[in-house]
Amino acid sequence: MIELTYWLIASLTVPIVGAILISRLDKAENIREAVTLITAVVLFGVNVYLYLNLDNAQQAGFLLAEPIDGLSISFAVNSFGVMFALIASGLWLATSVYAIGYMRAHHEKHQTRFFTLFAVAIAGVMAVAYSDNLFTLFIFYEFLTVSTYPLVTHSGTREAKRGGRKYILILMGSSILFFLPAMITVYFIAGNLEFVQGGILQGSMDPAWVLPLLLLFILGISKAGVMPLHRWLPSAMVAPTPVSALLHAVAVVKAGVFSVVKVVVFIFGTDFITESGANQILIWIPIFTIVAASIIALTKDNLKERLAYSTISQLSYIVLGALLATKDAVTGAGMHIAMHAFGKIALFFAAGAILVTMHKKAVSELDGMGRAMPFTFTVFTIGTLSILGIPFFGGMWSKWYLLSGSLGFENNDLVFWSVLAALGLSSLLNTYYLLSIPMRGFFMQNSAYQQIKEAPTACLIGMAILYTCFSILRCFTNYH
Amino acid sequence: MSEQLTILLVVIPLIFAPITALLKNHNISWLITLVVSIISLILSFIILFDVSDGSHVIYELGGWRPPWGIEYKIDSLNAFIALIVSGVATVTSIYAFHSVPKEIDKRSYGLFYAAFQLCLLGLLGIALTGDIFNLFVFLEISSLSSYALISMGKSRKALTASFSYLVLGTIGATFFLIGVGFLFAASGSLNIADIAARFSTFADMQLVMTGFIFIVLGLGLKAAIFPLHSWLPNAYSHAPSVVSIFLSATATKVSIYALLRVLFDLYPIDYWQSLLLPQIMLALGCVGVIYGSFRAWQQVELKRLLAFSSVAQIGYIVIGISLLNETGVTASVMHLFNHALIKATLFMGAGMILYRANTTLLSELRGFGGSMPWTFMAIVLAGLSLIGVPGTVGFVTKWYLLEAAISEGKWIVVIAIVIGSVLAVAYVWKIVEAMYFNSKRKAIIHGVNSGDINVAKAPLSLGIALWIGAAGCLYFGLYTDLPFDAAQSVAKALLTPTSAIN
Amino acid sequence: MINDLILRVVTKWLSPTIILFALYVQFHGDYSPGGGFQAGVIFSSAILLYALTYGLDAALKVIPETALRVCASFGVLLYAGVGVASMIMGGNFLNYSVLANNPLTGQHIGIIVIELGVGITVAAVMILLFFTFARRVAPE
Amino acid sequence: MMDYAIGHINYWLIIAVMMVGLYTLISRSNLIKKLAGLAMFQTAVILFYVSMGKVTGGTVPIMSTDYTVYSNPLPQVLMLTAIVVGVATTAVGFALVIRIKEAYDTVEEDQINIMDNQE
Repeated sequence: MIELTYWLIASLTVPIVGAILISRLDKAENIREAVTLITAVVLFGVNVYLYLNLDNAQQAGFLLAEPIDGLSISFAVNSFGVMFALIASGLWLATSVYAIGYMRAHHEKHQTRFFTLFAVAIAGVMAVAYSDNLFTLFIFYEFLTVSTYPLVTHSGTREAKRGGRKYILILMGSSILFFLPAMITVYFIAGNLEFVQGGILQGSMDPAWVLPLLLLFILGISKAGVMPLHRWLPSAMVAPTPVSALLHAVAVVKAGVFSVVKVVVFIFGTDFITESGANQILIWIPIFTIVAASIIALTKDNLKERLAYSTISQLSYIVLGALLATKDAVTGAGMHIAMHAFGKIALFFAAGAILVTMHKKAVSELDGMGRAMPFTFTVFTIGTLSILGIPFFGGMWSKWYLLSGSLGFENNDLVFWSVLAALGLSSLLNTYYLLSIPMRGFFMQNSAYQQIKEAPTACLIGMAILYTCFSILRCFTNYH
Repeated sequence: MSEQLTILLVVIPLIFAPITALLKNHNISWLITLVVSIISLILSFIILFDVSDGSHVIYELGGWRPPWGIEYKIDSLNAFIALIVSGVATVTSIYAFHSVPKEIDKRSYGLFYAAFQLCLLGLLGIALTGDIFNLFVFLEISSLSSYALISMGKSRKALTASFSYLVLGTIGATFFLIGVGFLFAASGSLNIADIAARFSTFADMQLVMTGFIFIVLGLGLKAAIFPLHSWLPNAYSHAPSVVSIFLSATATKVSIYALLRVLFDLYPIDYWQSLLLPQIMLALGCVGVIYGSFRAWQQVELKRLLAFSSVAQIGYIVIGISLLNETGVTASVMHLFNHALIKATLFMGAGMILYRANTTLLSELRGFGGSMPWTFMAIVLAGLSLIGVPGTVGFVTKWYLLEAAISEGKWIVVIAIVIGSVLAVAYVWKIVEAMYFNSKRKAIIHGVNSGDINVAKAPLSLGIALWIGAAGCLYFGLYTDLPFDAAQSVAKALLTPTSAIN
Repeated sequence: MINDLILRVVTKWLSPTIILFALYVQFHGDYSPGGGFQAGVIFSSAILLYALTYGLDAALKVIPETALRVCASFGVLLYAGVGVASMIMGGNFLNYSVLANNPLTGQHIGIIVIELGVGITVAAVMILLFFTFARRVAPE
Repeated sequence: MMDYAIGHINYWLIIAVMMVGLYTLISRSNLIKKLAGLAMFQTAVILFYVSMGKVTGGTVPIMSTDYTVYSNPLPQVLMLTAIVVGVATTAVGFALVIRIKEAYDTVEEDQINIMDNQE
């Protein structure tokens, strides 16, 4: 075991240790919150270390258990995983600060349970990010579903229960009915489930079977929010806003698209998919989702639901990128995971801040609020601009790569123009349904909001951290 | 020394059961039962450790050599089954401390625990003996005590359930006895190894075959293999919780063990292969899986649902045996262990619900999961194992079963497993739905009606036992070495023709 | 029946005879047909006959139920005890040969004690069964 | 043919007893009669074993210098155990019937089923 393996183990165990400590500190709120923050900082630090030592870290890995020969629960470090882990843990830090303010201001019950489970969920995300084979990925994918479920139904109301029911039914059901059989099929065809560059299926499977198998995966990994199994995401919006922000804009949904990308790149292999031609048919699913979800988002007046549909639409960008299976497109997909994460979490933070300060949920009630909460609305605007892909904001680069990826798609003009049209249309719709919110906030007149009345300080700090991240990310985009 | 330990497994309950029968005090009888179970567990562990290298421990009762005397011949299969039985007995005993006073009549505590120990004795005896008539005797000891145990259930339906179990169980045992008689007529011996060794020399193969059919039918009835399962749902759903837990996890398993012995050790494999038995078993197993899961899905009462699910799970075991390759038999033997773990956990959960809500009707448990989150979590965990979600014990078995079926090219098995799993998702979801997602109102009203303040919180002993089971479902789903190595060496030994050993 | 003089007199004479026969079957079992099972059942039939003619209460006075339970348990313990004793003496379970210096004597001792245990248990259980059933129906 | 039938007369009788027992068990609704049928069924098996152990011309299997042919004692010993099992089963059965009678006030199976279904 090389030294970096210990760092990998640390990355998986730190949130668990944090969760245990937090659960013991029910009485001492301040210490509990401090533990949360320290855990988040340490976790982020560990991931940064792994990221900086990425070249050496490639050999780091360990095996936890091997229930069946050839099927092991093992973890390893690779660039894609580190990126995902880095995003999730970094945003967890921001979210923790934010959540402390939010939960206190909102007088939520069972805060200890909330923070404990939050840490547990993050542990699940880390495990997904560093999983070394499909079997491990599947187990922690399920683990993530189960551990986030109590967070979704945190308020315990009937509405929350109903939302949670849909959440667990769709996520669990689809993964057991589609993902699991697909995984077993892959094992029996290829003989193992390792993530290998270039895929493990090529040569051992008739290309004609790629289409149904890949379809099973895309349906099974419903965390990626591809239609028609997207309904769980709007349902999950009954959760407290920090949960929606981190888990349902970043961690859980990104675990979904992360899994899709992993399956496409490391199980099938991009070449094999292109060769089989299956993606020529399958890309219409994400293209449809991109457009349809944007249109649905337009009709939603509830701010969080609108954001949820926006997320569904954005997630399909990534799925689309993976399915295009060209080098640029996959790069674009990977980048979009990061870009969308920052943009969307900013939007959710702002939405939560509005909810907790002004107790408003609907878009139509936001008129003129920007005067009262200038900072919040600024953050919202920046997030929006990033998602829109305005030059010099993060979102642009990923869209650029996606487009250039579709250009490289086997001299198929139809695909290129469809992708272009879909991206264009959805950006247009984005502009309308997202940008209209800060517009209303800043430019509409409303006598109710003359005084400045900002969100709780902790929420502001959380958003400020994000804001800083944006600035840094903009400088770093060239690196990607 | 470990030879002497084998017999102690049977002798210790034999000594303590009559003593317990005389006691009136609950706690003392309970303590004796617990100690007996723990000692059995330790002894089973020691024996399994001794035979894990493939050797045998041979114990001649009374010093008489076989075929005249009764011989206990322990290989890894015996030890493995003994381990399952005593392990479940230990967990059940822990569980019994609070459950029994709630469900059993005050005057019969001592008798209850005595019957429990006798049942343990019978099951351990079946698992250890190498003499086929002795096996019958132990089978009847365990069955008779389980009739008595089941009849102690609260509802009067327990009595009729127990009676029909008694009738069918006795028919099964008598069939077995007839079969043994025919075999004895042909061979003049009762020792399994002795008969197997001289099998090819028997003059009258007609007797041998008649005996075979009777024995398989008799054991099939005891093991509740698909068309012969009708006694099981009633018996398990009306029995006291402790009894449901213990019997569902051990009784049918031990009968299947006896069937394994008969099929693989007593008779040569190629003999019954020519009788179309593997094909029949395969078909029955597949139909049993689908039928059991479907009926489970239809049920409205938790314990009955679990009982039907047992029918389906026995189907999986039968499928594994009928595939007749090493992986398949390994899967079956492992599933004996895994299913014991899963079902014990689920019935413990059901028992805890019964303890607090006084009912296991799903319609009256609406929203009850919220009041007992830990119990509910354990039930969900075991439910996931039942479905076969990766990371749990259920997955491991199904995986090997699939592997075996695919390598044999039996696609029908794959289809049956898929349908069974989908139905399992449906019936596990049914529990979750009823207990968690339905509105809570009705359960609260029921809680007020029962008016028992003591049931406000389920006692610790129940919780501990439950979580031992639930943790086992997870642990053995990840670290499969113990059951897998044991099961694999068993499968190897079973599939090697007996003549090759001698 | 309780007031039938003939039955009462016959029973009074017959019961001890039956018991005596039971004891003969019991202790001569190692040389001729017989043994604990048969002796136990014969013994119990004597008590049953008594109970039938003199009534349940009278029979219960002869052998109270608690005593029967103790006897039933004691018989089993005797059986197991011999087995354990032979284990302690260095043989296998129920290997009587080690019970005495001479294996033949050992076999004799062993089988007699074992059969005694069996006989006591069988007799006690049979009587107990009868009492239990009889008492259940009696109130009607 | 006739020789075959007469030579196996014990088996024919055993089969007859067994079938009568099984028929009673299946056809009667009265639980007590069911138990009686069950007991007959078991008895048939006991007869089967005992007749199986009979050796033509053999005597009681007790050591003696006068005889050399003995019947096989083992089946009878086995049946001793089987009889005990049978008695125990019948006893448990009767105990159950008594309690069923107390709980349902009837021992007819069809009536019990009706009462169960009404619940």
